[in-house]
Amino acid sequence: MRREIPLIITAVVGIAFVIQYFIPHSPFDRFEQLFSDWFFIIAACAIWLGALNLLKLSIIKVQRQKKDWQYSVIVIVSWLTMAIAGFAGGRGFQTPGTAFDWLYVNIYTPLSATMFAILAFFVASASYRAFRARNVQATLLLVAGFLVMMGRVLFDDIFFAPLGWDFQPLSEISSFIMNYPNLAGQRAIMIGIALGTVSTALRIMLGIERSYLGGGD
Amino acid sequence: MNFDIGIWIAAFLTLGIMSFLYKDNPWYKISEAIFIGLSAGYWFVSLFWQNLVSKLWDNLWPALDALFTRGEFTGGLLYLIAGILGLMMLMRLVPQIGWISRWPLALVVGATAGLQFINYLVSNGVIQVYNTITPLFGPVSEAGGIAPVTDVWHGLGNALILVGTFTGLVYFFFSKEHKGFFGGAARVGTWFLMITFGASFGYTVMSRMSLLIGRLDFLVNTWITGIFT
Amino acid sequence: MIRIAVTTLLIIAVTCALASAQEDTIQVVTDTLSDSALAVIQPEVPSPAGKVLVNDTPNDNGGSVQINWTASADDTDGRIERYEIERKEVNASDDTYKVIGDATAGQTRITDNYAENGVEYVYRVVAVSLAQAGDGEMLEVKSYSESSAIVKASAQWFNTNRTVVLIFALVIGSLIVNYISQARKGKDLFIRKIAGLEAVDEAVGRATEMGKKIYYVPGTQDMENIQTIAGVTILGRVARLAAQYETDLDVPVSRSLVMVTAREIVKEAYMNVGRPDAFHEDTVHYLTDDQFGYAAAIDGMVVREKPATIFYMGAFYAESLILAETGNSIGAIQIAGTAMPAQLPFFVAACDYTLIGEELFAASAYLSKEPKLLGSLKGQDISKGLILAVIAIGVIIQTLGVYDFASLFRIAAD
Amino acid sequence: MGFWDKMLAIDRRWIFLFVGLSLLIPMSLGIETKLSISPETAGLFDVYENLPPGSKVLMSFDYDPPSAPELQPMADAAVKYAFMHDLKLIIMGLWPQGPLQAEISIQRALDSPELKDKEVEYGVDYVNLGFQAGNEFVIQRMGSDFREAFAMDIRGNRYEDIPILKNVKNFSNIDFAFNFSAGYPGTVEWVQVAVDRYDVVLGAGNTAVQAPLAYPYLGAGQLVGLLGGMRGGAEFEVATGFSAKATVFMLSQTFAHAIVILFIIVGNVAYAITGRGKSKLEADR
Repeated sequence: MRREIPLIITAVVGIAFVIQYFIPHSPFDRFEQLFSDWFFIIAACAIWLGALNLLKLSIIKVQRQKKDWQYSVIVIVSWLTMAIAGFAGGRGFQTPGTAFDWLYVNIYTPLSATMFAILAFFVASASYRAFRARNVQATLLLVAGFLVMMGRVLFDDIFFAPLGWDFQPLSEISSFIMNYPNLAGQRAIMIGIALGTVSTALRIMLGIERSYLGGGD
Repeated sequence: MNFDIGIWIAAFLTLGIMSFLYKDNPWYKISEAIFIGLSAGYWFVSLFWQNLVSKLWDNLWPALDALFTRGEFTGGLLYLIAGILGLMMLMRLVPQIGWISRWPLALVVGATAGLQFINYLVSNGVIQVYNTITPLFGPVSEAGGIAPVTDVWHGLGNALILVGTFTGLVYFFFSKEHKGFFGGAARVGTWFLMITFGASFGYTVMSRMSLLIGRLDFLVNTWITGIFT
Repeated sequence: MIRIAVTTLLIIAVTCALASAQEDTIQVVTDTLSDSALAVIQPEVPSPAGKVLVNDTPNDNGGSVQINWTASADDTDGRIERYEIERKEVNASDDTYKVIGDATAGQTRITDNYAENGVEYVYRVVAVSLAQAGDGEMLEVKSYSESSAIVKASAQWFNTNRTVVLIFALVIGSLIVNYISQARKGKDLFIRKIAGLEAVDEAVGRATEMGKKIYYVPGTQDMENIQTIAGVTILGRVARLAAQYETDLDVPVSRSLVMVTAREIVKEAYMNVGRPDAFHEDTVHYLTDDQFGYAAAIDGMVVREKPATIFYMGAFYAESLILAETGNSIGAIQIAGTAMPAQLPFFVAACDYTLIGEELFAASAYLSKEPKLLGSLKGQDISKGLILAVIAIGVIIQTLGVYDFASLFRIAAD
Repeated sequence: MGFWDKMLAIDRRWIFLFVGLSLLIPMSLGIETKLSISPETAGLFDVYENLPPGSKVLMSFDYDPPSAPELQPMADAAVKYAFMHDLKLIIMGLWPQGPLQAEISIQRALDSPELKDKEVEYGVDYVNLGFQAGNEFVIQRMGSDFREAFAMDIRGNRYEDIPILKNVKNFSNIDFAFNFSAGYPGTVEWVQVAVDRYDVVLGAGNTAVQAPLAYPYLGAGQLVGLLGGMRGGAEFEVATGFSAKATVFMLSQTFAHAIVILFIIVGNVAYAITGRGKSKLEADR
């Protein structure tokens, strides 16, 4: 029973959400919205499990004085600081001027922006390694990447504009690659994904793919 | 000198994360630990106010109020189910009845399967098929006949799209060995995939550079400049 | 004196206009007049909008009526300021027209979204133009169209715009189901090699030899993304291998629901190979919901613990390359799979093997080798063949220009 | 080990150093560069430019501070242009931090000298509806009624009390939608729901990574135009006539690109000369 009921829920809900797309009549028109709200409510409950797990593991690390346990203290303190500031702020916790906002602007934002920004370095080192003319495929990758890169910055304006060209060769080539061969590849990938998704969704709804429920009784 | 503690902290953390590029070090570890704790707290609080309070409470409370004070059944009562599902999820904390959390999970997975079945079929399937069915040789004239190729590049491009989509899809066939003609087509398909990857990659390099420019702009124009003004 | 003269002139003008318009009512809004009494006005009365056509908005849940009209003959050179759309309930005690919306000049279509199902309405369109008073004050001059026919809003049970989607769903769905049932009956199905999945065994084996950990990253999205579901399903197969080889597995996640699900899956994998004792709940642990916070944490873990093998399976965004480059720098074997087209190039560049799009969804079937799962792959392939055929035929017909074949696949907007 | 062998096995931290310098040096020079406008940008600006005064423009800010360097310049230009040309702005966000980014754009526009003499009034000329959780379902909900998705604006005013929103029930009352997107939810969802289901005229500003994904939609007419990354932002700044940061930073970009391209060339020469160098790609396909 512990396994059958969830399978029935999955099948019924899944099929209901497929057919609601075709039925404009109420109540079907509200299914998606309602699910979206329910999902967010369930996720908001589940995050307690995650947060407790993070805190538990950090506390264990500190208690047992494992390697680098000092940093776990920082994790716990930071978490508590943010949580307290957020709860103290009430509904308007994000209003400019609150403690939560200050932490957000001066700590959270620079951290996440910098983490994102170091991608600039990684993209350079990855392209140095990957863009080598080793075989047909790799050469195509290299050439396409190279041309698009050139077309997207000012090389046209620097090299060709002084010649009095009103034609922008690099940009044109770059646009051509983006609009045609790139689009073709994207489409093949997209249609493939559509079929993969449809098939996976079907297996889930039919109860053939059920490992997400775990095992046992 | 204009001292703003916020800017100094921001600069300290920015450089802390960047120091990871050289190698792992205590400065990065401090920044990382702050990041994990603070961001986990951030989402914890955000989900509480934006989901539990503004979605569950705000919908449920008026409905319960209406039910008990006026005896009316309103649509908001449906959120009672959501609340119960959320509680079932929390039952994970009690090992004996943890299995009940499979119910909300089953609901989430089922709805996701149903919704994405449709969404992907429409946007990635039907619409892409529709877009691929275009005349090869320029626009069709109004009389219904074939118009001359007005633009060589456009005609060539359309042909490329067709060949690329076709061979690209052949590559994704699982139940046939990539041999002979079929193998040749699949091979051409991988060429197109490689061009796609190369193009997206090249396009992205710029994007990533601009993000770094944003951070350097902060360090140079806000922090360092701030010290000297 | 002047005031009287102006007023008289105005009254004469309005009367003349009224007389000349036989069917249309014309009204000059005079409330601004009192303030601009010095004005000399020659209100140019616009010609009214032409026939007003109304219909219940199709394929909706009711509550909505579409109104179309022919533009006023004066709707050129900015002579019409705007249109006002008015509505009246036919059987109501209050049978006056009320404004329900306006449209800019040149527009000839509006949707009334405040209609009640089953109530009979009529509509009319008011062409509004501006006349300038002598002191620069603007007056509105209105002319009314004839009333429309009676219309009722209603809800429909099937969205006819979406018929083509239904056909696709039925054809593809039944093909897949058909091949699944054939496979169940024992029909032999051939599946080609997928390099990235062939390497899974080897990658797990390498970690065992080196006595190091395996990391499994199931993406950064929640359970409401089907790629995450595919990712955690593959985790089941990987966990089983790890349990067999007695290799340490570490699954850091960024969503609590994923944590709950992944735990169930890993636990089952360990039970299935008869090693329930080796399962620790904290094999699967939560870090943070934050995309970059999660990436920062995993980067730190990777350089400190140096796992031998890292899997990335699921939905990824920009963190893909942050993770894959760091993993690459410590020399880990990396196998990635995602259906996020934008991230594929980075995985291809920085990982040893990458499952591209559809291959991610094929992975769980491929790894399990269960006939019923493999059957669905065959169904996908036949669907793919059909799609290719449709495209080929479509392009030929479209190129010959004999029939607009593409239009069969157009999903009209609601 | 010869020079080329060393180049093949170069420590990636050297690459990091060069990339950093190539960005920093031109930035401190502060030279503004000329640039031309791509058809994708022109397509969007064309539609935007031809909106009659009083048109209602829906702007969705679907990004957060990390992506701001790419998207803020175009958002700034779009908001300022709208204020100057009397377009009515309805602002919202599918990302929690999006509406806060919008406030930055609004403030910058209102502070600009061009708008000094113009009265731009909150609630009448623009409104910020704030963030709503729910990803594409928010768009879906807006398809039937905006008010269901946004009962209040960011300042706590009730939807029905806001003058600009009078007569705005759903997408049919919107003349143009502008989406600034850094990922999910973003342009793809706007196309899938707002355009495909509700016929909205949509233009998008994307981070350069997202942009290639949006190209198929551009080709199919589901998008009227697309601004891609900082370059798209710079082009849009030029088109609207408000040159700002993106235009200045283009030089840094160009230098960084030159460095990356140089490294790729060196890598290939090294590979050709030494005839080796393992790449991760080979193993795969």
